[in-house]
Amino acid sequence: MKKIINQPDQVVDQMLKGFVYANGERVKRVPNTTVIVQKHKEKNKVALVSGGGSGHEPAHTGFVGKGMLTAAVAGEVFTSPSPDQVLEGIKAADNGAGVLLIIKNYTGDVMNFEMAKELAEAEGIVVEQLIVDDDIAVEDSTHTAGKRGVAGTVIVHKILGAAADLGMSLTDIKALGDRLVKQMKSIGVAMTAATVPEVGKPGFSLADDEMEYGVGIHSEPGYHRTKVKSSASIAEELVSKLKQAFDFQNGETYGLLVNGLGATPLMEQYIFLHDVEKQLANEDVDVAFKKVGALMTSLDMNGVSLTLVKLEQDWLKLWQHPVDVTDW
Amino acid sequence: MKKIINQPDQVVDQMLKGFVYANGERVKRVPNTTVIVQKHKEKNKVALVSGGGSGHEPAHTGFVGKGMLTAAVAGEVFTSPSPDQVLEGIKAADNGAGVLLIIKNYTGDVMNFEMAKELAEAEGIVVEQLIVDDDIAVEDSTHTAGKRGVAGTVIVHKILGAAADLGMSLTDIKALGDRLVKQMKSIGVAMTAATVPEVGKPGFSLADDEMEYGVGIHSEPGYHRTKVKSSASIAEELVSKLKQAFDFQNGETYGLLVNGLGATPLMEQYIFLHDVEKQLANEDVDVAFKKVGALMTSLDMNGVSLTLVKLEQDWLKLWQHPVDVTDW
Amino acid sequence: MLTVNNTKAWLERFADKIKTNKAYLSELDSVIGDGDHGNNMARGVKAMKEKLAEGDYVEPEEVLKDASMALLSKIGGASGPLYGSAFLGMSKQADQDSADIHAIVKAGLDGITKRGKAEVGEKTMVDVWSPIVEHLEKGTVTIEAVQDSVEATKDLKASKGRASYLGERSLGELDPGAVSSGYLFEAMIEGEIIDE
Amino acid sequence: MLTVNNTKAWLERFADKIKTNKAYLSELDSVIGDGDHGNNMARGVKAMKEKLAEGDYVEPEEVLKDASMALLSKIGGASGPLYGSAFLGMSKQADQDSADIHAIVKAGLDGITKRGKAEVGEKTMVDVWSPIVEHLEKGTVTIEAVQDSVEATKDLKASKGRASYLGERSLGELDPGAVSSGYLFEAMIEGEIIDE
Ligand SMILES: Nc1ncnc2c1ncn2[C@@H]1O[C@H](COP(=O)(O)OP(=O)(O)O)[C@@H](O)[C@H]1O
Ligand SMILES: Nc1ncnc2c1ncn2[C@@H]1O[C@H](COP(=O)(O)OP(=O)(O)O)[C@@H](O)[C@H]1O
Ligand SMILES: [Mg+2]
Ligand SMILES: [Mg+2]
Ligand SMILES: [Mg+2]
Ligand SMILES: [Mg+2]
Repeated sequence: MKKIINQPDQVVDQMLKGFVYANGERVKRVPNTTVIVQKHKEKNKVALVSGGGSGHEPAHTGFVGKGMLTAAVAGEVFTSPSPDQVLEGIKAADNGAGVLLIIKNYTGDVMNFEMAKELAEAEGIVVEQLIVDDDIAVEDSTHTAGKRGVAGTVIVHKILGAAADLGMSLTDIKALGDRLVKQMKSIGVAMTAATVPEVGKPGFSLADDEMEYGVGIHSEPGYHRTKVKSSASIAEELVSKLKQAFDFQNGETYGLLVNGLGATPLMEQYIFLHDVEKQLANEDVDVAFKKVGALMTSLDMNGVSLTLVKLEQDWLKLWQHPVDVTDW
Repeated sequence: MKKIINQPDQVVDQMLKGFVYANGERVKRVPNTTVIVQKHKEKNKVALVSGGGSGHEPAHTGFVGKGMLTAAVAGEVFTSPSPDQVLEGIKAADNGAGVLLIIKNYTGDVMNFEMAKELAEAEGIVVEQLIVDDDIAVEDSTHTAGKRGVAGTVIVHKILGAAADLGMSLTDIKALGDRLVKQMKSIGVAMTAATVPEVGKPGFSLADDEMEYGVGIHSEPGYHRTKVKSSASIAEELVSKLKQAFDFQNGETYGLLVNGLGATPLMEQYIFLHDVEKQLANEDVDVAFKKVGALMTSLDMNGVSLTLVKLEQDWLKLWQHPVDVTDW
Repeated sequence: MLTVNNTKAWLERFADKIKTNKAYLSELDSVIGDGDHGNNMARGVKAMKEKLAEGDYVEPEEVLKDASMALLSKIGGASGPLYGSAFLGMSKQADQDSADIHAIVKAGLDGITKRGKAEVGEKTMVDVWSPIVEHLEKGTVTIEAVQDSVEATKDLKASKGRASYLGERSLGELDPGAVSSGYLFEAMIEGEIIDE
Repeated sequence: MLTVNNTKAWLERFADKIKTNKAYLSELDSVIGDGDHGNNMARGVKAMKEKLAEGDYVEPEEVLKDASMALLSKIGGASGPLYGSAFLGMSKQADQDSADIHAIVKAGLDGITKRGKAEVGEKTMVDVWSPIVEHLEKGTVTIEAVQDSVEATKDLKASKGRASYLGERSLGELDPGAVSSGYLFEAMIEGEIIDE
């Protein structure tokens, strides 16, 4: 394991210290917690709180700031934060207009955030929750914990963050979020697995000439292992899966995110996007925005994911709404 | 070699196509060239043109836009673009107030950009050039091609870009740039080397437990190979080298950049920054800005570099001047 | 019956087993999950041990309550809320009747299923808690019985938790949460809490 | 003396040698540079060949001029401007006197040193061009002479170009640009351009 770290069990704390040192004008850390919160909050705006296990940087701390998240709660690497940490996040974020929790759909995250919600409600704070489950690599059946939450979560942060900044009510934001999540789908591919510092070896192993379709952002298994393919054929596979899941209709408008998983050069992300563009050129759908970058990573995993979101009328405006965060 | 690409000799063209697809509202590509230029240029402002070999993304295309570069010229991977490409960049960028070329100090870049400058001057365009040589890993002696240009180049883009946006003259920007480059120093460390697509194997090899101090962004050799060290001791080494080179004086104000080299998780960059913070706490100098991220990469190299710049009075304002670019 | 002392001894013994098997638990979790169960549990029981060492307890339910809070706030992930809920349930029931171990453990199981919604057979810690509750009722609980129920999770296909993404491929592997729960019950038996 | 035909034949032969040795040149460059010299040169000579195939030339300097432009715009890196300047210098001199091969090659060398500021002994292509100019003057140029000067770059310590960062460690290795320049002169000799 080659990592620029110190003690493996200290990575989260030390990372947060570095983050606050760099961005102390925009954010602060709630003392004795793993909560990063906006420094200059605005009264009577709905607060958005997200978070989860660490190792997905810049998610979620990098999106704390005006126009996106009010607070982010960091767990240990790939491990959901506990209810008391999330509760601290809720309390620090609340502006008096209620709090929306944005949760990636993993058993641990859902349970810890839900318990925090119960605790916060007991303290009189109005809390709603939104569960993001955009990863179509896993079937949504009663035989699994359900679809996983992956890179699309960042789109939720952006669009709902704009809604909150524009003064929308908690009920309306929650409703908007429910529609948004239903219309958003992601799928990824991994060339290598991530190595959790405390574990010290990759979460799974792939031969030098192998890759895997559908891997999750904590190295959860995908649906097909194969020899390394060209960017063009990866794009073909991922777009066809998304096309099928969406059932593209003429004239629809989509937003698109190519997400690097942590160790993937930006050059490759753009090459991949170009291949996605070629695939989509065959479809009679519009792509209103395209975002590229390592936004929801999996430590040092090499790979990309592709997210599409079917846009409603006003969503593009929300997407373009200005933000003041560290990593947008 | 595991890369999400197609034909290795097509990576630059396909990357630029993806880049323009994603950012077509802000930039355009000059037809039949590798030049990316601002779409909405402002008359009578000095134009900044940079570029060099590809493989350093987001440098330089990601910094094209209001407040930073007017145009970026992309060469083949790790290979300077040719004079005719740079000339196209100069012509596309010129707003009538002259053009400043920002060149990283490599033999190839310097010669190609200089020839382009001569060609442009022959066409009546006023051109100045600024050579960035911030890497203190290499001695600046008559026995080498001189210090290399690395991550500090991005700071030059930012500060001079603001000066240009504020309407400063070419002469003044050039003079500012000369002072800035003199007061800026970088040094890096690599855990792994980069693999150029057309070469197919890493530029050098390091054992599983080795790292190297002072490696350049094209895998140029560093000054010391050693067993993998903790983030804290890497910070100690790099800060001590910078301290010595600057000869820190009480009360000075610096700006700081922690730059990921391409495959380094953001988590590690922040942990490293935290260790740098601890080292600098022993010094009686001020750090007015801290920027963190993969800004001047070396394809899939795993490593970080640290840049310090000693700030003059007005530079912080220029640093904070708003920009509209893809990757700031 | 539960006393302050035997409860503390039980939980300390549990903590020691987790600590000893930290790497093993993470190893199991790396096969069908994300490789952190040992680290999660070790972080939790360390905090629990420290908290119990400080406490000045009069009743066993206070010990269980503090354990619950420590585990809940330090384990994280899926097992944090589950162990937290289990211990909270046990604490409440011990407050009613500290002599009925069966009822206490059953309350723990109820805490788990209420929070995690898993049923028997979904390859989770429930597949250890549930048979142990039955054994306690019948008075047949033994180390072997615990180990058998842990071992039996190998034959189950996961449909809850992270392992569920593996589907068929989860067959043949032990469930990490079942193994850590097994340690809890081994420690209970070894602590001679259960009256003959 | 240079004619349109023997100049084209010379440069085509050069192009073929580069193509054949593309991987070898990059390999050499990966030892003391950045591993792209073969790819750079191959890209350049491919463009040059295409351009020369199209051209309808009356004078050899036109061939050299087109070659210069193709190399300059397609090689990139350090060697692009250097080969470009060399061929531009040769073209200008051929325009003066297409019979004096020594003067033509010397003008090429001048183009290189004017652009790259390297002197003899700095482990660059200059260390092939310069002895060849001398040999041409003395009428002693042979394949062996070319190969000797290429080989001799092994004993030099680089102080120009990317290899200079290696300092002492550049000793014992061939200079890639010297090797590619060697091909140019081998092709010239094989093309029987030099009058006996
Ligand atoms: N819904 C559930 N009900 C009961 N137990 C569960 C459930 N989901 C997961 N578990 C248990 O949690 C264990 C995994 O815990 P852990 O690895 O610490 O958390 P995570 O899965 O978040 O990484 C599994 O082995 C399983 O026993
Ligand atoms: N200043 C210089 N003068 C003459 N030749 C030089 C100079 N710098 C570099 N070279 C030549 O260029 C060759 C490297 O070319 P190439 O690898 O194509 O470019 P780069 O170094 O930009 O990657 C070296 O082997 C050397 O012969
Ligand atoms: Mg986990
Ligand atoms: Mg090069
Ligand atoms: Mg786990
Ligand atoms: Mg080279």
